[in-house]
Amino acid sequence: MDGPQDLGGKESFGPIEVDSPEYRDDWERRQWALTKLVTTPGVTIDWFRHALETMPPAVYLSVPYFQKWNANNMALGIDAGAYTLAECVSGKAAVRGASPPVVSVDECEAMQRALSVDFSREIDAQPAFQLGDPVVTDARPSAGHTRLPSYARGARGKVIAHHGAHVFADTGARGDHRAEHLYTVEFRAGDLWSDAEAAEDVVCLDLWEPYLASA
Amino acid sequence: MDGPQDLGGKESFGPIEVDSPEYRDDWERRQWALTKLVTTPGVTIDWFRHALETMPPAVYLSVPYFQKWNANNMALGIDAGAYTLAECVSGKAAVRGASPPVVSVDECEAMQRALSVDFSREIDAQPAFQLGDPVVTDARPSAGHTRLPSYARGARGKVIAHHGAHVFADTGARGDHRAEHLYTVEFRAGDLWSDAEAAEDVVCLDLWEPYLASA
Amino acid sequence: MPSFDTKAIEKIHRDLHTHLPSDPALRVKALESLVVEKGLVAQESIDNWIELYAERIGPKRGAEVIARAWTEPEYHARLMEDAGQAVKDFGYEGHATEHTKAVQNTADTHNLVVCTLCSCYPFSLLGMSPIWYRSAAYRARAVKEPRAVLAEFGVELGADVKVRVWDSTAELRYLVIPERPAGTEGWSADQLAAIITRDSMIGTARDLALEPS
Amino acid sequence: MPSFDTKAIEKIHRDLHTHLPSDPALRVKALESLVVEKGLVAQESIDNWIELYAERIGPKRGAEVIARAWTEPEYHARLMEDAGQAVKDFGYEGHATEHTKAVQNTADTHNLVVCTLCSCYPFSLLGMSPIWYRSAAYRARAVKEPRAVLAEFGVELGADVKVRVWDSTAELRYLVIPERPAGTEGWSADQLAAIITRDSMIGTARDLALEPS
Repeated sequence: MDGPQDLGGKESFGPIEVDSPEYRDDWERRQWALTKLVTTPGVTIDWFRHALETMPPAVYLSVPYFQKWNANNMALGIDAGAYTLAECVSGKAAVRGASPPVVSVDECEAMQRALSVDFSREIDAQPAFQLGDPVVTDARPSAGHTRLPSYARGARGKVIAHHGAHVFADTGARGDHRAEHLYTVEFRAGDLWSDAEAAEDVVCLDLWEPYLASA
Repeated sequence: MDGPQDLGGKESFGPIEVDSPEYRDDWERRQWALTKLVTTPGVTIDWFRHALETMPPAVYLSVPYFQKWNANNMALGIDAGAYTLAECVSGKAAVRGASPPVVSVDECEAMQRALSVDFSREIDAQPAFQLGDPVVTDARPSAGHTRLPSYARGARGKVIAHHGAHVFADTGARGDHRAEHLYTVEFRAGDLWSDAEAAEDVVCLDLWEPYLASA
Repeated sequence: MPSFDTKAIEKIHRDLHTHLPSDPALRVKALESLVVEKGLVAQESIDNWIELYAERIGPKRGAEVIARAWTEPEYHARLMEDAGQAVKDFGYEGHATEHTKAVQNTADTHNLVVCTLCSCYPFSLLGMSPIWYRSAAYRARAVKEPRAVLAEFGVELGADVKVRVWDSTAELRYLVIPERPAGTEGWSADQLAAIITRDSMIGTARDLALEPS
Repeated sequence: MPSFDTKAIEKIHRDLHTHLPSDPALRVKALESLVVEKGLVAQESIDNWIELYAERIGPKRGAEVIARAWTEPEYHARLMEDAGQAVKDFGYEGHATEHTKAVQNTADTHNLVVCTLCSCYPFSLLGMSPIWYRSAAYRARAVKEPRAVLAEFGVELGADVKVRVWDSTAELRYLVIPERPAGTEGWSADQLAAIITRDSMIGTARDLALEPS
């Protein structure tokens, strides 16, 4: 969907704060830890991302990154029935739970290592495209979550890699974990932008088969 | 350009405040009057619009409409040398001017009537398209100001009206008042949106010839 | 003279955002006092412009134009042919109406007007636009889900009614001519004008009530 | 279970925006105290996760991987073939690195990594991303004007160098292998790792200095 997250090629954002650190405030570190340590059952990575995209656009564009994650964690938990809005606002649990065991630093590291998740799947369908094939992307905005950015819509490119089938983001955001063939598609800058800095520079995107047609 | 103004089809904005009035605060009325009564020489309507599009996107999306006009009036004046940033911040003129004559309500009405501006021009070029012609719009974002919204990029439509040549917005924003043939193009909702409410509904846009190619 | 330089004006906007107070009332006061001190406008002129829009320019103008079209077929034809010219009969030409196009609602077609790229509006015929017309929500949604938008305004359209959305992308402005309601046979143009609402001329209302709202 | 309903979650986000305080520190405190009270996490676990990222996970990992690739042609081949597997030699697999692709800078090619749709990043190899990587400005501009972006980072590319931008749109993550600088012949992998910067592995730096920064 054409939400505020779709930033590629958008204008008027000004210079990049090239010297910015990883965090400005301590609450950012704490929110990062909270997002990783407290997950809501059934939330897929794509539903997480899609939920974030439904924030009010003015908020999405104006608040720090981890403030968005904070709101998203609350929203996902409220949506799934894990918390209520009132609990999030008050910071008080309606019913207290027993304190769980402390996760040590070593255990955190093991958890972190386990986040290396294989998204590839075996599927029966043969890939529709081969390396070197010219393709054109869907020109219309997707109805829901998508990982085809608007700047690469209706654009012609060339398949430069095939990764087998991966879990498809668009359906994953609806809780449906089907897989589709995934390709890396290379686009000439001159085919994406009418004022490309150098027409022969390229932009490469990882795109699922349903986004693509033969060109 | 893909600035924050390009809102058609963008998601997550929520419900419309259907009962909202024309103004919420008195300063909105005053800014409206200021914009109409104090103009900066050489500012075209398209440069005015383009300048507004270059506001920081988070600001564009979060402040009231006439606050944007206020910032834009200041920005256009600063850009053209009519005021300085310091003057805008302080609200004090570096050099005072003689007070001009008061414009009466009748004179305001005459001014308002004179704002009926004819944007049509005679040009030598024959129109490239005829009524009923199928056309396709440019798929790439424009380098600068444009009045082809992103939701109608790379889309197929049909010419339903020709208005002769009108001053071209894209060049007008650069102070170049050339004219191009202007058409109304009708698009099937089903050709614009993958999740159209009713595929046979239509959206009509007024588009200049350089945006269009034969389909 | 303007620079016509995108990067330059973008930078000025960022500087203004950094240096101006966040309260818009203070910002407008600053600009007003600056231009008054510079002698670019008299304070009373600002009051007069506001009075003009409060007293003389509003949707009553569009309603008069449409009521006449309902009662005079010849005027209706002229309005459909070139509304920008036809409104000059009333002296209602003005801000953004030179190239006005009238679009006619029928039993099987509903017209809805929006400006997705800014907030173009036929000010001289309808007065100041409502805040919702200038809002991101309306601008974003009217072209993509006009039926859902209309439902929020209380207009439920059947599948047998086709929606035509007009996105004001150039200098043409649009004026919706609502359907004349049954039960108004023999009414005068003044009586008719009294029941024609602003929203019905934008297209966010459809059926007109026989009592002025 | 999640609703997987766009309109529902959008409404919850609007409600949160309306009801929560604007200060993010207070918001995070509210969430933290809520989940601790609910028994979903122990406060000390949060401290431990923060310590993990402060002490053990950072760009030094990626630098070690690349230094080894510079010094061992066989490892370089494996890294280029499947970086997600190759980093497991170090035990550096983890958050978002299973499908990592290494991309090699050369004299005539420069690689730059971005995620325009969110802020995907190979956390387990590079640690927490810098704020600029997550910023709207970087996400918006890296795909459209990579050379201007690089210039802001102090990298001036000639027309003879082609830019390849990698937009991380799926679950593949990208790791740029910078060119090994001249003058490092005979250096150990440890010495080499010390001069490989985070930005050079994202692609916002190109030429490595011979002194650790």
